[in-house]
Amino acid sequence: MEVPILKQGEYLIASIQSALTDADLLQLRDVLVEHVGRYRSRGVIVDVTALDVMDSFATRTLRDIAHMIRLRGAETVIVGIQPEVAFSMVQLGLTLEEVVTRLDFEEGIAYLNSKKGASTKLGSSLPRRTR
Amino acid sequence: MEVPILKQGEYLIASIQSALTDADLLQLRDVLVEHVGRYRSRGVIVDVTALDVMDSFATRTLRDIAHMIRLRGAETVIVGIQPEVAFSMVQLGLTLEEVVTRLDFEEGIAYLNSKKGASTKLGSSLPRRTR
Amino acid sequence: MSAKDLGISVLGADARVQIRSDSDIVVARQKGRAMATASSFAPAEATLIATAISELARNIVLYAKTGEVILKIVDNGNRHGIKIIAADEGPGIADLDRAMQLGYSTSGSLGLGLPGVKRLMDEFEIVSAPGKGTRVTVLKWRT
Amino acid sequence: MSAKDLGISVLGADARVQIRSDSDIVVARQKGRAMATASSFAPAEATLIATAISELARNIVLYAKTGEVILKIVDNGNRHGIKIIAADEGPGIADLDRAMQLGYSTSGSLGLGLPGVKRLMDEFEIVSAPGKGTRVTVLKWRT
Ligand SMILES: Nc1ncnc2c1ncn2[C@@H]1O[C@H](COP(=O)(O)OP(=O)(O)O)[C@@H](O)[C@H]1O
Ligand SMILES: Nc1ncnc2c1ncn2[C@@H]1O[C@H](COP(=O)(O)OP(=O)(O)O)[C@@H](O)[C@H]1O
Repeated sequence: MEVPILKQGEYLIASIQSALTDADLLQLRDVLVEHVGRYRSRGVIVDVTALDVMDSFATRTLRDIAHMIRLRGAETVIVGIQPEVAFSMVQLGLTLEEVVTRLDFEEGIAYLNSKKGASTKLGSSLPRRTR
Repeated sequence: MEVPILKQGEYLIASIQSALTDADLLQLRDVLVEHVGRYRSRGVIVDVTALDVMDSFATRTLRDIAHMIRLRGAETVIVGIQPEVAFSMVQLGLTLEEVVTRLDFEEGIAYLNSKKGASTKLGSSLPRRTR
Repeated sequence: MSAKDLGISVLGADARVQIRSDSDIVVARQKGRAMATASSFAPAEATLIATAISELARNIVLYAKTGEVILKIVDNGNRHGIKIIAADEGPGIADLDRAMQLGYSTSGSLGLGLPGVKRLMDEFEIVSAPGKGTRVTVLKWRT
Repeated sequence: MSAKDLGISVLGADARVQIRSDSDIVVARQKGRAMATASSFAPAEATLIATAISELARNIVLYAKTGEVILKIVDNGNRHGIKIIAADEGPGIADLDRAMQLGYSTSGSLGLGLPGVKRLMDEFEIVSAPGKGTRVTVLKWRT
């Protein structure tokens, strides 16, 4: 199950559409980190609204994604963690410390926009699919 | 014993009015996490001034509340821990690490305001009761 | 060891709180605080006492389902104290040493209850046997 | 202890999912969620169940390579539950106490799996011996 990655201005948007295997998550990580360099992206939004569970593997991989992208000079925001998923994460003892989380896509974009100067606003052009 | 939750601008304020049972605390957790999404809140203040004890269950539940709300993209501040309560927590070996605590409601609001840009200040409108 | 062996006499009536659900935990700790306050314990001490009762009563609900908390104001000749007995006829504890360890829990909770209560109180005794239930007796002197 | 000893009866057919690769982890947890939802578990509980299955099935893939996850809806007379058995004939676990400790991992991963699953579920049992494989049985009651 490949995760579509859209390029929207300076941002990349990975919108998970369904349950992912561990291999899918690792592939998402590698592709995102590579794309950040190729498209010189400033920010990445990973939308996990449709992810069925956030177990220890998924949490660790999302944390790794955020850290690797940060080392490449861009910001990552995880959006769309549902209440039941947040509950099971906390019960399992999983936290996403040092990773920025926001309610949904709009809040994620607002966060990324707030991190750069007011000069460069999100373009009005349609997002382009990169894979 | 239901905890009233007020909506004040971008914040939710849960002011515990009396001793709470374990079930009351779990209900507070679930309602707050749900309200953060419904009202797109940026911050949550839990005022524990009137809580009679902070035993291991209450401490764990407050920590879970803070972590779950963080996964939903908002900040939580616990305010009003009384000196005797702080003393008994320390004696029991309970800490609220990774959870922001402030002296009282005013300090809690000041903390939340400091976390967002100076542009969006707390409105002067009266808080609205949401439940 | 009974209160008599220690030369401690009981002042006033005992309070007994049946523990059957989480709301009884609140009743028991509020009763303990009220008794402590009535016996001139300082507010910080009364809070310690209420907190210890809360932990012990929750263990009854969690592990034994039902039991009782008995509260007594005692006197050893030169000072007052409050004695708390949390007793149940639940499954008991097989390995007491382990149960008293910081962070040990069979329910996935924090495992701070028993060692923490021991730290909060001046005297602590636990008697438990598998199938026979558990009885925790603690005492806090007024400073 | 078998389900019979506990006075628990099994409702409907078991589901068995063979675990051989990471895609079977997804199959097992989705099957578990579907069964929980069909038995009227609340969404938050169904998510807990799916998450626990995911952790247990991943341990099979990681440490035993192959095994199976068995799912049963059970009933103890007054409530429904779901029972999850994750069984393999892999290397087994020599020190179970250690494996249950928070943060202990032989694979450099988080080591939150087993203690976390225990916290998520109402009942938890693990049987394992070196060379004989591992069997984790957990149960979650519907609230
Ligand atoms: N009244 C009781 N009856 C049976 N077992 C108990 C009782 N109280 C405590 N225990 C056992 O002792 C362990 C440690 O208790 P405690 O330190 O209070 O931590 P926690 O309750 O967080 O697990 C519990 O996990 C449980 O196994
Ligand atoms: N099915 C299994 N077979 C053999 N060893 C296992 C199995 N499940 C768990 N273990 C052992 O128990 C340890 C702790 O497991 P767990 O708490 O799930 O953490 P993690 O999988 O992150 O290491 C593992 O590192 C491994 O050594």
